Amino acid sequence: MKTSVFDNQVENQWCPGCSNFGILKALKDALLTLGRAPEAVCVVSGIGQAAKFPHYLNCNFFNGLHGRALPVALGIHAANPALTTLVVTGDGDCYGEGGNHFLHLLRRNPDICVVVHNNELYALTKGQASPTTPVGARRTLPAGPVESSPLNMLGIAIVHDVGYAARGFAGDIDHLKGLIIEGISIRGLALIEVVQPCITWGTHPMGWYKEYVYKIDDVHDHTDQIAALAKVSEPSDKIAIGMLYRGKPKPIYAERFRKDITDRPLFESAAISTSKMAGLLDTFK
Amino acid sequence: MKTSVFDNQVENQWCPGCSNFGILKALKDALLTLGRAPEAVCVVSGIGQAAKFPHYLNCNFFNGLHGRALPVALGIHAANPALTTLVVTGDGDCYGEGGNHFLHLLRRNPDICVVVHNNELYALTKGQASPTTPVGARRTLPAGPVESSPLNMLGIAIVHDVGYAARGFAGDIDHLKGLIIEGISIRGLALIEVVQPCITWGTHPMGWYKEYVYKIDDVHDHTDQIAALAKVSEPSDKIAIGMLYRGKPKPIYAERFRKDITDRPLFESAAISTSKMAGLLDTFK
Amino acid sequence: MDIGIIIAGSAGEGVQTIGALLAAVIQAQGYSVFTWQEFESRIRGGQNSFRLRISEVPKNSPKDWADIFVSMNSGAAAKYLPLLNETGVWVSETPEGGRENITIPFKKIAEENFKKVIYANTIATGAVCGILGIAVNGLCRVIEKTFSNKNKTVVQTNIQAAEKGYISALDACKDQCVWQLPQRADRYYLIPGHEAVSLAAAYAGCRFISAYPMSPSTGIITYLSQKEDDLGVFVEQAEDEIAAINMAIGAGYAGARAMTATSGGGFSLMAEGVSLAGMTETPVVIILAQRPGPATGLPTRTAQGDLLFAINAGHGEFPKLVIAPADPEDAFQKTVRGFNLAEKYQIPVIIISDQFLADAHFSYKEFEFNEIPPELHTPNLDDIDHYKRYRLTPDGVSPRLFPGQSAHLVTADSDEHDEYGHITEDLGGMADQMFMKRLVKMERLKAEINPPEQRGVASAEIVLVGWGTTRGAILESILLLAGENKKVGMIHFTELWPLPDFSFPSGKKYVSVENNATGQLEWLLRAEYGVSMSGHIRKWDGLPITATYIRERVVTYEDERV
Amino acid sequence: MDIGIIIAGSAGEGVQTIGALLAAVIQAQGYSVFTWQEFESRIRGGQNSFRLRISEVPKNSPKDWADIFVSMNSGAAAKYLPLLNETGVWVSETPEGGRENITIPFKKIAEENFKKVIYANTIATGAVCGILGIAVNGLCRVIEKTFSNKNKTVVQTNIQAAEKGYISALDACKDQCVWQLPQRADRYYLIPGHEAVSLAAAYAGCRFISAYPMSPSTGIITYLSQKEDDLGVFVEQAEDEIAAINMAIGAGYAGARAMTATSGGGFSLMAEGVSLAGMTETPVVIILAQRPGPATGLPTRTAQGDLLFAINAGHGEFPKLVIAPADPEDAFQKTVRGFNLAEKYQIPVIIISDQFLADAHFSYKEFEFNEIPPELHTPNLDDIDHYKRYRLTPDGVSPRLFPGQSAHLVTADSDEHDEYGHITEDLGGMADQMFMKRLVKMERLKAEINPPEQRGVASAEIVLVGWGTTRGAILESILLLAGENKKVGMIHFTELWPLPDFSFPSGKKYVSVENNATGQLEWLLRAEYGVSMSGHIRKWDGLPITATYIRERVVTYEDERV
Ligand SMILES: Cc1ncc(C[n+]2csc(CCOP(=O)(O)OP(=O)(O)O)c2C)c(N)n1
Ligand SMILES: Cc1ncc(C[n+]2csc(CCOP(=O)(O)OP(=O)(O)O)c2C)c(N)n1
Ligand code: SF4
Ligand code: SF4
Ligand SMILES: [Mg+2]
Ligand SMILES: [Mg+2]
Repeated sequence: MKTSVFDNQVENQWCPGCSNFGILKALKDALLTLGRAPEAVCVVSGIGQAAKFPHYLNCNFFNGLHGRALPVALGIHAANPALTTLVVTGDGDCYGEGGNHFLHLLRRNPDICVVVHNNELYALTKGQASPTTPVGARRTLPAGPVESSPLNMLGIAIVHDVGYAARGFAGDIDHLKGLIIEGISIRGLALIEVVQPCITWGTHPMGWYKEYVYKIDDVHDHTDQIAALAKVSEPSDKIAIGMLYRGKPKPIYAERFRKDITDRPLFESAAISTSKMAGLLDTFK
Repeated sequence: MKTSVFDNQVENQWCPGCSNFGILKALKDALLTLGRAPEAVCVVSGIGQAAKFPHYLNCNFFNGLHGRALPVALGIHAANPALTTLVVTGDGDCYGEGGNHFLHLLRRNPDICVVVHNNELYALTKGQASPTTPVGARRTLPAGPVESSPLNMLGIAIVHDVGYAARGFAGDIDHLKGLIIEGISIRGLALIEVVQPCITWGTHPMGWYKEYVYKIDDVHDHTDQIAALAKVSEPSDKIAIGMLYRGKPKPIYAERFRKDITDRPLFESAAISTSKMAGLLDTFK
Repeated sequence: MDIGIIIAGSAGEGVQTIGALLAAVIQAQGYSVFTWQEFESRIRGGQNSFRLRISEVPKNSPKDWADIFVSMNSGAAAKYLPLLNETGVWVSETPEGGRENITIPFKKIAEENFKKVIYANTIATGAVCGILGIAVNGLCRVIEKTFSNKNKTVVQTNIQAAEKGYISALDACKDQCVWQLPQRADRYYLIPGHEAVSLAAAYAGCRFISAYPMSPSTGIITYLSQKEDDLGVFVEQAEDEIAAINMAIGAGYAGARAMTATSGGGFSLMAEGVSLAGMTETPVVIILAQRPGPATGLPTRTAQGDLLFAINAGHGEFPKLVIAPADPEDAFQKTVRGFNLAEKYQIPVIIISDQFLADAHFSYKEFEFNEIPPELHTPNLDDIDHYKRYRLTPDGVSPRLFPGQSAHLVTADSDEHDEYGHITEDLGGMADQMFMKRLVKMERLKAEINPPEQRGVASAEIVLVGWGTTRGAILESILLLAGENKKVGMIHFTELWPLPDFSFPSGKKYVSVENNATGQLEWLLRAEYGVSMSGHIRKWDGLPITATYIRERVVTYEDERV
Repeated sequence: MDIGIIIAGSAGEGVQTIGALLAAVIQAQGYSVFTWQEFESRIRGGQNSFRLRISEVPKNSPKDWADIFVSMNSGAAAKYLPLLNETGVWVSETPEGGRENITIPFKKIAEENFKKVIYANTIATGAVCGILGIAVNGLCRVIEKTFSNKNKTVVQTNIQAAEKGYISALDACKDQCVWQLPQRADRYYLIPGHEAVSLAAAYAGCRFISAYPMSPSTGIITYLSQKEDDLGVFVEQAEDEIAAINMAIGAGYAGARAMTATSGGGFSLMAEGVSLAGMTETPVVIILAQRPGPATGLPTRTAQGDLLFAINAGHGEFPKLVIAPADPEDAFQKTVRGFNLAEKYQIPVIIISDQFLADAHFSYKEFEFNEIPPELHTPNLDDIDHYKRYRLTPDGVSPRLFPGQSAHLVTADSDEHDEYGHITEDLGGMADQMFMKRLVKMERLKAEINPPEQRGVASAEIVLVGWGTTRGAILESILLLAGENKKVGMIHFTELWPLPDFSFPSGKKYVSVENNATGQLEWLLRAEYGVSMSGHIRKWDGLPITATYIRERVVTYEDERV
């Protein structure tokens, strides 16, 4: 049954029928289409149902701490930009515990593609509200309706002129695959937030979302920050999917440092010789 | 020389001539104008030069950890909303170490006024780049020009429909006083970012800023999110000061919980009696 | 009577629902029931189990072996069958080979008879009641109560389902099933560990909890949120654990008794906040519900691996209290005590629990919940003339007022400070005095700490030395060993830092018992009391220590010695 | 020769500039100079001091008393004058009453002669050179070198300023000044603690540092950033300490030797990351530069208050190495060793320093920088057939490859995992084996740990037991006490966790020496070796321990005993 170099035999812990499977397929397909070899790819995640992702495809991975995928990914990218570094994370992982890293990743523009499974809740810990849960929704925590308003992280990314911002839908695998291909291909930071219905703890089934999701048409100017912001601020019965925004060209993270070594991994850098160190120490004499 | 109930005799550790003094004066004046008593005010800060602020006025204060002023303030506000809770913080404190708390405070809309001293650097630790340092500026760290782009936290606040967003200038005390009065007076979260030149580590003296600062005129519609975003995205030689945005009316933090006890401090809540507890335990029988 | 039951199956197969319903029925029959759970960190699939132990007087500790085993699928059968006694009864959802078993296809019956697979849970519960010899109307009464907020049809269908299961079991069981659980007049409290902690917190005057979900601590904030109307605790789901502890400290400063709850990873993130509470002298209670680490580790399993970390958590030197309750009743009392001592000494208090205690239900004839109302330590406003938040006092405790409570200004500073809470760098002077003032509190606190619990130490040859939630297993192992003529005693710590003055009687063989791999209590006691263990019993596989586990090792140890 | 100098004044008055220039001049004259600094946590104002100690052979430890005292304002005069020897010389910027002093208004002279107050620093330096009997051209040569990147006029004006100061001092000093420091042929290295650490890191193959500014650790990332061209270390200023350690772990996983640096509060925030490195078996080096806590504490002061926290940091049980170098040379060697052991055992390594070491400059005749090139522990790709990142091996160390290095896939998992790095819940099996595999590494590591340094223990009656940066003061105190016929030895630890097999010789009086209040080493040694101290010398006022401080307490202790 092995159909792709990215398939593996690890038992999947997701609920049968979960929309996470769609994202997994889209991402594997995207990597295949891009012709990446498994050893050229590194998937980084935190903790959560979404964050179990890297176990289910055949490639390098770092499944780190809850909330801390982004700094790990940045470290990997800095050490070896030749790797295609992807982050796969959840709304809790990336926007809750990890919110500060998200903000500051926007400042740095690393060549990383971040895929956020947005199920509007904390699934692995059994259904609590997350930073994207709508006001009034019911979760296992709080006991009453949710009172805090949700974060608009796509909006924040757009305000900060992110390299690429898109919204995908786990129920439309081919479309999502296209977005992931774009997100990986552009140089710079890409954020793909994926509407990912949770059939165990969520409010609505997949079908509900299918009704409200619509594809962004060609009229949308994805170089227009205001237009992109408008798209991510629509009422909740209009869920635009597709490329929202494409940032202005700007330097990639570590570009200056790497001007001579280009994409070579840091572990290949030459050691400092004893005589060089002796010379440096002599300047203290 | 004591001229106000908010004055105290504590030796000020700021550099003589620092613009922080202007903010201190504006805030004290605002509190006087509002007729607040010192015991009705609680100023919360983290760590940094800005965060030393609460030591220099006569009121309740909590000078906490670097980056953690906001959660402390939220806890105080939850426990006793009758207090006028203010946060005074720096760009490093609030946007660097404390960035995640800032994001999530926006979700909750507590009746807190947050004043951010933005000197575009880390002053207390001797001049490193901060999350608001412009690209290309020189700081004590990094050794070369700054490469990461700055955060636009006012923009983020506006995207999240913050109760009140304004930019002030430490060099215009009266104007700033007005903003602080507004920020305290509105119900809900207020963010006032203050342009605060650092004369020790900063690039430009106060005079430089005076040239580029301009007051927002009446044409600006502060209920218009797009207009407000435009104001905080202007090129760096145009620094708009004044009220940028006024959020739509919405529930205040903890409003539902407090419907019966209103603003009463939690320490006044009646204890659970032994018999009530015995009754609750009996439900486990 | 000492009947062990294992219900095993995948997440989503109702293992927990069946177990809980069964426990309620047994309780209603007038028996003591002890339950604990072990499950994987996933929402569907895997293999989990719910364990019950039925007795006439409480036996609140986990059993290794079962007399009745219900398997919901073949994987569960394979995994847990080895735990069934030779004479035990195995009820299986699926036809299984090998050992003799009663196959009752709960799901199929549910679908065929009631059109919904969900009724399989009640059918299974009915079946176990049949096997246990519980009269069917006992079960029906509990169903009526459990589903009282559902409509009549639901209640009726469940009753029918229960009866269906009951009868299938009776039919199949024949003379295999030896048990009879007639209705008794007794009635036990059945109390889960973390609900005891939550209720105790509210009773101790806690008015604020901020926490970030993390197994196995999440039950506390969830329960307090559900019980908002009864308990009046303000609940905030924080954005992360750093926020959680800082919010609690803010609320505590402003006069609300406050707490947070987390597990190891979240506690790591709180270490700086613990230090802040120490410096600002703000009372705060932190529940540290342990699970196996390092890092994410085994998120839903149990361990005692964070003791030394908790004791040493936070940079710098400052007083704190670390306690580790043994069971729900102890947890209730210690939680109240923790809040009181946090306020009395204005310090952070860490209450260590673990997944075992969090999810286990214990039976009690009486539940001593410590009828002392929460102690208040607020100074009399009339006594205060010139207020200084950090006044230097002989016992190190300064009068703590709340901001807005009076005209006195209340300050808090994370820097080294003077009596007014303002930054000081007066190194040999004020800074030094403040440092010492805080440490002096530790001396006073130490004098209040209870000595470890001692059982049969005087006559014992071997003394088992444990802490926290292993107490039940240790006590039971002592009984087992007594039956083999081994004189074994116990010294058990639930108040772990500061450690009280205490001396270990000489001439005993001390053997430590810990749910960890490196012997953290052992190390602690060596440093503090200079006592060395002659042996140690450790377990770090994510499951709780049991009496038989301890017994076996004591026997082996004894044999080796001979 | 043993001359002590104190330069004291407010932040912004050039205390540090004068001190550093003076040290350079003394070094250039061929003498050993040891310097340390103490200052307040503010940018302007307060009272700070720069201390110098001049000798013919290195005396690298702080002195309590000074022979020459320069005060830049009256506040400084009042604060530090008590530290001047009775026969000492006091140069004062402002006219002061009380004790005899030489008033030289540096600022006024600077403004009057050179139009800029900044020249006051050079004038003051010139004055001290005059007092010390250093020929003025020695000073001028250093000025030329120091200002070599400035334009000619700046150099010339500075030379004039130096001469001005020199002459004012000579005029005023008369026969008070007894010193002569003629040019010597010797030449010492003058090495600051944290620059030694930074250079060593680069030499050990470190290619990545991520850190968040925090005194007293900031010098490390700053220096590495400045030396990017020479050292090739990639520098990232993180958004917080959690990011810092996670970035370093990410870089380490991807094959770049990586480090971070912080102080206690930031280290608290890193605790979870330490645990992550333990679980994922990713090498990472963490510099923990101590300052007094708790919380913000005294940000610019020194302490040894985080030892037990460092050892126990991070939830769960996993191997780590904790070392605490004694001085810059030791710091260089131990940093290299730390990186090598981090990689060899795939563990987090914590290197403890403190503000004293961070900001002090030590003199060395030879600087032994450990000429072993960085040890690599990368497996030979040819030996690897079927790659498993977490292969179970007898010594617990699995072959570590880097992602992208070959066709082998490299994984890392914070959950308990199998050999491939995939999540496991195989409790009695794989999970257990992985847990043990990691702990086995600790045993191997322990066998590599060096015993504590012993000095004169055999013949000693009293043995001072210390750790980390107190070594210099302890050794000097032993000399002082030897002069009083007291037989005192030293046992000094720089490798603190795991502790090696070692036994404390019996029949000695052990007295611990620590820059903290609770005796953390003392506690550690009691737990590990069962050794009890007969006394302890502690200091927790934010200033380093000195030889005279120790000597006095040993004498008092001896007297009390009699
Ligand atoms: C420091 C820390 N805090 C909390 C947790 C518990 N935890 C695990 S997953 C999770 C939430 C995951 O939510 P999300 O990222 O949205 O993933 P989902 O399960 O919804 O896919 C939490 C709170 C943890 N593992 N570590
Ligand atoms: C956990 C922690 N990390 C780092 C520091 C060190 N630190 C103190 S103040 C500061 C930066 C302050 O910057 P900002 O908030 O902009 O204040 P400013 O000094 O510029 O007014 C830093 C990094 C600390 N005290 N605690
Ligand atoms: S809990 Fe929800 S998000 Fe997680 S696997 Fe199941 S359906 Fe998917
Ligand atoms: S360092 Fe800068 S911000 Fe701080 S007090 Fe001085 S001038 Fe003001
Ligand atoms: Mg989610
Ligand atoms: Mg700043």
